[in-house]
Amino acid sequence: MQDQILIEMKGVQKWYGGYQALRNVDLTVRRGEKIVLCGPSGSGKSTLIRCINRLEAIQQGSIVVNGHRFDDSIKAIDVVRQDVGMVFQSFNLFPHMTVLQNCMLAPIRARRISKTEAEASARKYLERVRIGEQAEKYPAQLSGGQQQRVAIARALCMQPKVMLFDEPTSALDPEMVKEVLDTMTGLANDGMTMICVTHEMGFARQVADRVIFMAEGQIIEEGVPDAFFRNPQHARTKQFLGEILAHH
Amino acid sequence: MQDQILIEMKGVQKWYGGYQALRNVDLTVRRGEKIVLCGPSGSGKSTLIRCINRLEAIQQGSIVVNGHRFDDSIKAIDVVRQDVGMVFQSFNLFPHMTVLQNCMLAPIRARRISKTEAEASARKYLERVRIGEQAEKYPAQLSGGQQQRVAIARALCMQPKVMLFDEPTSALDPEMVKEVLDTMTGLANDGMTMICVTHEMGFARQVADRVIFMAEGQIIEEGVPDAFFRNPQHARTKQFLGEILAHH
Amino acid sequence: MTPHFGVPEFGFLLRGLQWTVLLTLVAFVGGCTAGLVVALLRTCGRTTVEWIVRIYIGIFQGTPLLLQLFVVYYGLALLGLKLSAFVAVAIGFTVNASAFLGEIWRGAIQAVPRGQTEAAMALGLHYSARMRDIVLPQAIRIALPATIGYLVQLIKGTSLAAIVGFIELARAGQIVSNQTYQPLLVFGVVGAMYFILCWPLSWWGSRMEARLALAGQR
Amino acid sequence: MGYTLDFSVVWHAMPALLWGCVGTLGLALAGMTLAMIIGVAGVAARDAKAAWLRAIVIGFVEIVRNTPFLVQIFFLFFALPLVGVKLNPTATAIIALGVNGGAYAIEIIRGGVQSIHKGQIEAGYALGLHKGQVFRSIVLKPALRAIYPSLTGQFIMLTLTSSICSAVSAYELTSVAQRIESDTFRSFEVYFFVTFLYLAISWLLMAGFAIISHRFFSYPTR
Amino acid sequence: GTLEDVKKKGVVVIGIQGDNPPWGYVDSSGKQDGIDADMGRAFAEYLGVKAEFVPLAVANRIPALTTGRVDILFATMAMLPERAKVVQYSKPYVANQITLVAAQATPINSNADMGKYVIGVPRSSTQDTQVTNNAPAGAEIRRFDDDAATIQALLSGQVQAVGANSFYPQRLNAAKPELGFEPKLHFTALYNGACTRLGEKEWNETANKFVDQIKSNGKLAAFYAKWMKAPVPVFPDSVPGVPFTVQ
Ligand SMILES: Nc1ncnc2c1ncn2[C@@H]1O[C@H](COP(=O)(O)OP(=O)(O)OP(=O)(O)O)[C@@H](O)[C@H]1O
Ligand SMILES: Nc1ncnc2c1ncn2[C@@H]1O[C@H](COP(=O)(O)OP(=O)(O)OP(=O)(O)O)[C@@H](O)[C@H]1O
Ligand SMILES: [Mg+2]
Ligand SMILES: [Mg+2]
Repeated sequence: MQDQILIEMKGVQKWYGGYQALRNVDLTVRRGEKIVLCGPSGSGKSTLIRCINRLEAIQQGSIVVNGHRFDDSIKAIDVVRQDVGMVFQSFNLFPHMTVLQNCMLAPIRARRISKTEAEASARKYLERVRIGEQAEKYPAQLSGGQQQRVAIARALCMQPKVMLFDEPTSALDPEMVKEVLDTMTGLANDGMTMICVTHEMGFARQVADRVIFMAEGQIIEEGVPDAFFRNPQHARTKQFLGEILAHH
Repeated sequence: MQDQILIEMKGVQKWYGGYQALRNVDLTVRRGEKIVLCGPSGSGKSTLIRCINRLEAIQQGSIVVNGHRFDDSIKAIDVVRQDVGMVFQSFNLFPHMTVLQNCMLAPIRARRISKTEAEASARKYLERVRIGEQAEKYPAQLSGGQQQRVAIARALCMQPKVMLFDEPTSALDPEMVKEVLDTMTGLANDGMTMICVTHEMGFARQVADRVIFMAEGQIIEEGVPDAFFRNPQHARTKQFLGEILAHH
Repeated sequence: MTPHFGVPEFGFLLRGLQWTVLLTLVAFVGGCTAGLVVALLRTCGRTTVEWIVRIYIGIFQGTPLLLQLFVVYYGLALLGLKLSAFVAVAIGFTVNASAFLGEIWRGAIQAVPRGQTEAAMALGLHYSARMRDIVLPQAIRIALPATIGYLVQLIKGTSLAAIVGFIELARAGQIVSNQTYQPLLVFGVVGAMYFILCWPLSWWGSRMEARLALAGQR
Repeated sequence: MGYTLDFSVVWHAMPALLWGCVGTLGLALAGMTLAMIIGVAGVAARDAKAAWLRAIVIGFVEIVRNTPFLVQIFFLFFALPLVGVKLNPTATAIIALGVNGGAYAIEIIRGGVQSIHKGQIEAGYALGLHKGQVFRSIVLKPALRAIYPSLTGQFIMLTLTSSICSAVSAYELTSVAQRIESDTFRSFEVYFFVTFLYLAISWLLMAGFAIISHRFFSYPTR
Repeated sequence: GTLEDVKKKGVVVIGIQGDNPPWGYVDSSGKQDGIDADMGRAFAEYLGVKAEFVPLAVANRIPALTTGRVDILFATMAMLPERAKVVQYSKPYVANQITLVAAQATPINSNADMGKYVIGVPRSSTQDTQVTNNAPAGAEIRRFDDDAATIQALLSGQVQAVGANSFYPQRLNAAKPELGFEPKLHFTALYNGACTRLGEKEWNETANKFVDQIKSNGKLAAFYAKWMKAPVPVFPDSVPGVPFTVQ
């Protein structure tokens, strides 16, 4: 069970027009693994995780998520998307719905569960990200950190097998970063499978099973955090870590 | 000369409508001093430095910049603004002008120097921020870090006596933070007087003569970086530094 | 033989006003329905469909409404499709309004941040749920001021229905002016009637716009 | 049916129709120019210190935008002579188009100026530029670029609106068409073809506007 | 449709002018009135069906007929050879004097004098044709949408003379009696007929029989007395270039 493969990418190639954003990416994620993805801007981190739930289509290679292979059938995409939760840098809460409605929408529409059931589950997850008392508010009435926690709860309501995070804290004021990282750490400790694009190296050290470094659309290097930070192998990785850690 | 007072704020009070953003602020800046201003969101940091070049009017107290006291005469404001360079969080380059034109505009229009002279000086400062070869590009064609360096060069072209920075790196990708901080460090080493709102504590440690902590529109605490970080006096400061440094 | 502008004449103008309102409602309801289809097709992501819709919009935005009504009314009749004047005008206005409203709503749909659609997709919502629950509710808010603005244009535009024989407000004004020989007075009254009809809408529209702008700043 | 389409009349009338197009374009371009002038002046007056001036601009905009063009042009043509201002049909048409377009232009340009990010203006002030310089060097071009689509869209509408100017006997495409129609009684053919001519005119104008935009506003954005 | 269709449906659709009193206009109560309306109602009665009026602008009368939107026109359709190429006229039922009208003080004595003034006419009307044909080359002719605008142009001084039908002087003088508007030049007498589609023999014959009948039974005289305040004139047996029957 612990060794079950949840995501398997093989030889994935992705072009935007003439520009190749992913070059022959292989990646295997097992159930319960926590992976941190880092690398310079434009290296393809977002593209990689967006391919996993098919926000982007790939041109070559294969991606299997929880046993479902992507072909282009709508059915398959929808099934996979329900298994994969995603949290964006800019929260992307729906501004015209309350926090509670944000969390109930997808379970009702996509999972077709009843309203009462959806509400119960939404309230449960909102409690879990410690924001239960804000359920009736609109996103604009919350701080950035609170909004991001709602976004996490919203994704959890679909009971995903894996969570993808795309720089979840980089749009936040420094003071609010911690509350979101704490929520994510809690999630990790509960055993959620996670792939997380972030530059918060403290979080990576504390939580990640593996750190993966990307540059120019390729996976350059990966390893357990300790080894990765202490003793990076590739010049490109060293330079990057130097820049990122220099001013902290 | 080294001890000459460049900026002197006395008993400054500032209201936005009914909301008091600055409460009785006193601040003296000597020629060549480098000051870092920090504090929680909404504490009045931006307001304070925006008052210095009169982007905001104050309701009480006095501000003297380079010997010029602000009254409300247009003349005085224009003179002071030419002595004070400002760099914004969001760069605010003019999108319809090339990098070079951005740098030449104010010297030609406000200082009324000749085009050739303005160009020569613009190119000099662009070299200094190491972006000389991008002179003919438009802002949108540059990365965030490059844009911010252009903004610094643009301010330098007016040969200001003091430079104000309002969170110059917080809109940047982590990788680009360093190049901008390096430029600012270079500027500091050349003896430029600077007031800098930033949360980059590494930079503060390295460059600042004084760190000033604000909360709720007041200056709560100030000191040389070492003492400030190691041994903050006030509870509010301790809490803030705790939050800010926790996840690094 | 030549009556002065009095109560019966004013009553006649009011009856014209009724037609103006009725024609506007028909055109607006028809235009909204067809405009929604146009907007959805225009943003469906299929290049050929989008181009066809673009040309459709280009044609109806690029020619005078007057001539469009003419061509629909008489052109369809030549093809053997003899519709009543009301149906013909309703079709003409609907088609024209669908082009304008379609374009307004396309802009609004595209103005909804891309992240909203992506978040909806990531949650496993289908196209219909995405549109109905996420994109359209936000787009409608964005589009409301422009839509109201177009409604005002439509009210004024219905004066062109006169060419196929509708005695709406502008035409009624011409008739009364032709009977009373007081065109200034008559057109003054007609202008005032249009103003009373249009101005509250315009006012509402700009208030909505100001509110949206404020909300956008936050 | 008893009616066969005969487009030869259109062919014979081609020179007249093309002249009509010239007339329409002339009215439209003159109207647009006037509208731009009224628009810029109006925006300035709209934010003037004098309250009465602001009130006049607001009143002007509201009245023009909420009454039909036909009523406006009738007023200019038939009512102004009563106070001694007698304009010929062409002048009437240009002024009516300019006034109508001007009211919309005021609102559009104002929106454009307001759309400029406050930081841009502050950056200008921070560099020591004063208000006029900030407006000319920093606000104007991006503002025009921001409103360009709605402004040119409005001008296309203005061009189509000029077809109503035939009501005061101004010389333009629709009046020419009506004239040909009254000579030949081939109404459908004439109007159908004239519809195409209008389409050509508006597409031509759009192309022209696109070229201007490319020439003057083609700096890159993200 | 055909005459048979009309009888089956019980309604004849009549094209008429909506704003040109006393020929055809909609009165303040919304009722279609004028001599053409009376003609139309009499025609419907003659067929034993109901009359449905479609008010038309001057320029749209012919297309409304040719595209089949109306069955017949009683719409001040003066007989002109060019028009006869696209519609079928019946025998004439009304006569109309086409003149040039100006204020007393305006000295116009010959066609050549028209060159000195700005002249207004309703576009596509008989007056338009007459003034255009008779005015010297280069005369300034302004064409308006309808009689109301033309008359208003003269009253407001935008034009100094107008191409007029029999009723203009009466209307002009009602508005500004002090100027003494009067006919200056007489162009022609024109005759109006009912119009049907070309080649539709049945319609044309029915229209002609109807016109003959009201001429003989005194109905037309009654209409004339009511609207024209004049006796029925003598109608010509033929108008050059305008056949009264299907050729
Ligand atoms: N929709 C798109 N169309 C064209 N190019 C794109 C698109 N999205 C991304 N790219 C390009 O693909 C490359 C990889 O982009 P990606 O967003 O995956 O980088 P990233 O590693 O997430 O960078 P960042 O840290 O800035 O978010 C970049 O060069 C980017 O310009
Ligand atoms: N133009 C304005 N009108 C009204 N209130 C304002 C305005 N600008 C700032 N404020 C208020 O003044 C207070 C201080 O704002 P200021 O921008 O100076 O804070 P700050 O310390 O720079 O915060 P941050 O770190 O978020 O930039 C805040 O409460 C803010 O809401
Ligand atoms: Mg990214
Ligand atoms: Mg600030």
